[in-house]
Amino acid sequence: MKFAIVINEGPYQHQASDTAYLFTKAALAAGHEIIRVFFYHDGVNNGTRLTTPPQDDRNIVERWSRLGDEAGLDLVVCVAAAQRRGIVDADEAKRNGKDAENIADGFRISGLGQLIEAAIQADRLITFGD
Amino acid sequence: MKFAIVINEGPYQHQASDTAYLFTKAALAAGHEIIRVFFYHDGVNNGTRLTTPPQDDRNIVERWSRLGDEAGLDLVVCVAAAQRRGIVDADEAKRNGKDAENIADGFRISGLGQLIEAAIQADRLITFGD
Amino acid sequence: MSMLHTVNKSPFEKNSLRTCLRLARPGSDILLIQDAVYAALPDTEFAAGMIEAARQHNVYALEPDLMARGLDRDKLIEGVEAVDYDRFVELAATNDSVQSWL
Amino acid sequence: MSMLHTVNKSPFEKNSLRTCLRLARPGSDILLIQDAVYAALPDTEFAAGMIEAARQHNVYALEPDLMARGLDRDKLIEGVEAVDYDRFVELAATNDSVQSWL
Amino acid sequence: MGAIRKFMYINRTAPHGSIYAQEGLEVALIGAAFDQDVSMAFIDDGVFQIKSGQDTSATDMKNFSPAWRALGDYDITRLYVEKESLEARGLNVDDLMPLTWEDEDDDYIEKPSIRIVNSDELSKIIAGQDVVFNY
Amino acid sequence: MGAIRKFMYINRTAPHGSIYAQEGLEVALIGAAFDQDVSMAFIDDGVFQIKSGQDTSATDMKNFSPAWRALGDYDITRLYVEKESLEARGLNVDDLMPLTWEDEDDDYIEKPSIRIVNSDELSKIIAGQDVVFNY
Repeated sequence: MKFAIVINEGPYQHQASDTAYLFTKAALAAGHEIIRVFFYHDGVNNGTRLTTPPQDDRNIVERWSRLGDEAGLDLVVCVAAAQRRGIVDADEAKRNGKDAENIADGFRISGLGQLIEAAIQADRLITFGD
Repeated sequence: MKFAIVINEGPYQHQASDTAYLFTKAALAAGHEIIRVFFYHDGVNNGTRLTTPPQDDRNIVERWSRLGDEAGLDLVVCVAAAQRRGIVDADEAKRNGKDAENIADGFRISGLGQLIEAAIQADRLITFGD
Repeated sequence: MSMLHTVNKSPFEKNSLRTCLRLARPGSDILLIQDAVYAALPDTEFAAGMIEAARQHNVYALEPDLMARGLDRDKLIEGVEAVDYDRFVELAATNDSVQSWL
Repeated sequence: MSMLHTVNKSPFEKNSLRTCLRLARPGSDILLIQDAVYAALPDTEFAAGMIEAARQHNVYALEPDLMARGLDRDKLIEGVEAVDYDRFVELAATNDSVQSWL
Repeated sequence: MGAIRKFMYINRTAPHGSIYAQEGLEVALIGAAFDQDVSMAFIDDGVFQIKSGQDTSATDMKNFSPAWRALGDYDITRLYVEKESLEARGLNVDDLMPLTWEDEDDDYIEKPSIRIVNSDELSKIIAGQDVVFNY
Repeated sequence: MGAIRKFMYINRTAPHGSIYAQEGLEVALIGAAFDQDVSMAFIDDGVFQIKSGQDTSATDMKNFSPAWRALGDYDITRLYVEKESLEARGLNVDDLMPLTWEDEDDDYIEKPSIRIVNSDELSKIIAGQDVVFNY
């Protein structure tokens, strides 16, 4: 079965990203397909590569990057939400005149249409938020 | 009178930073001193220079940078909270092996002791959060 | 010692205001900001509690937040006073400390 | 059409679970996750509502979240079943859609 | 998956205190281009999202509330407002923005988009959705 | 400002669902070095912060709850727990971690840090603080 996952809160502040990650892993293990993980609202903050959590804690961003790589996940950060919060890839940096970018491995920035498309194509859409 | 301000949520997602800003401006206008604005929890996300909010909306980060410059505010981002969320200055980038930094003008990264010190030195500490 | 209590959550959604009213000493200054200004609406399921609160305390509501939410400063629960940011600062200065019920 | 309802907020803090119970059709699957697992505690001020909910619906609580909060899966309100993430996925798959009460 | 799906935006948060209402409306306006069967529900403090007379000028925040009036043009014409939520907040339909749509099959007559429904009616409508979004 | 000030950490949020409890405890542990007159209050879902038996291993989240036991060593020895909050959640003091401190003025006897107080007592204690932090 095809799942789409929506994450609406940033790493660490709320449990949303943690629960979504464990759900995603369990769904993959059960043989389901995750057609997209869409990061909206503060959820876009899961997509920065500049975090350095304490060594005895989980690394939420790297965990998504790694699972994305292993399972071929489409990790999409909403561009409008990302602009408000400062999540930037090379293209966005150029377009908005920023001197740095911070997107993490395996994440891409795209529009809200990607959320709607996922909701149309997936058998189930499930939201993790605050 | 000496005020210390604490901001616990990031820009846009919650009204905390907006209310804190208007309070700070009003306090300065009334002749009070703001000895420190301390950004904790997701509040550290107020300190990234990579945001590009819509043109018809307020620019929360730039607004703090500008007021900080005009009023000589001490805008302090908690280092432990910042590491979890990816707010980085040049020193932090070097220390943690990051290839980019994103701290906004007028903000500095420091320890939690700065919060306690502000609470001791200020006549009033006021917290804005979710 | 006197304390300014600020509350920023709608009483219909979260327990913050209820807890504030349980733990604020009689005669306290209580300022409703952000989504807590909805508590100043009359005729709600929370109105009886607010009418009582306005008798026991000095209850204020931040006018810019009332306006943002389409609430009329002249149609609030009796005893709730609309104030601006200058007054917010004054309340924080005249009380000995500030407690934020989030 | 059937719907899985997830709830992630403590019923002592926020109205999410109350609203879920008002709007879920009888016989729904309701899964408590994150801070909502506190709703499965017996002898609370919310327990009567949960006992009734467990009669009308199939109520589950996510075991990793119970454990994180020090709640014993064998001491939950009668009718609330502790489940793991595999079962969470199965509930999402067997229902036609998923509604998150935040 | 060529069939049209029933999308519902379930709005439960108050506006301005957090951004969910504003960014949720942005999803609905973008989503309208995808020709699905779209409706909205306003529950709990979500009913405040369409309270009339919102003026954010003194907060320096963006006033997105006029965008609600565009919904009719985007063919989002069914806005279900839970009666119990309105009543608990001392509101009635006259306190809400007069949101309307033009019915092109009925001589472009302007019709109200807001439909007051009770909990039982709303629970049935929600149960019939294919996809729900929460803001 | 050389006088010792009365600091209170007011804890009202449940642990794990959000980070406030964890990062709040970090403030208290750092703040202990500043030799102020420190106490804590546990109100509403904050009482769950010191619930015994927390085990986050199956969530992959950091289990910070053992750090509560360090408070006594940091001279944070007055933990006020609101009786009404405990009762509403079906808990009593035996459900909480047995947090203690060693009284160096009393032959290092181990004494309980947790003090159950009712709302009225707690409201007076809160009103007497110079600075309050909220987590």
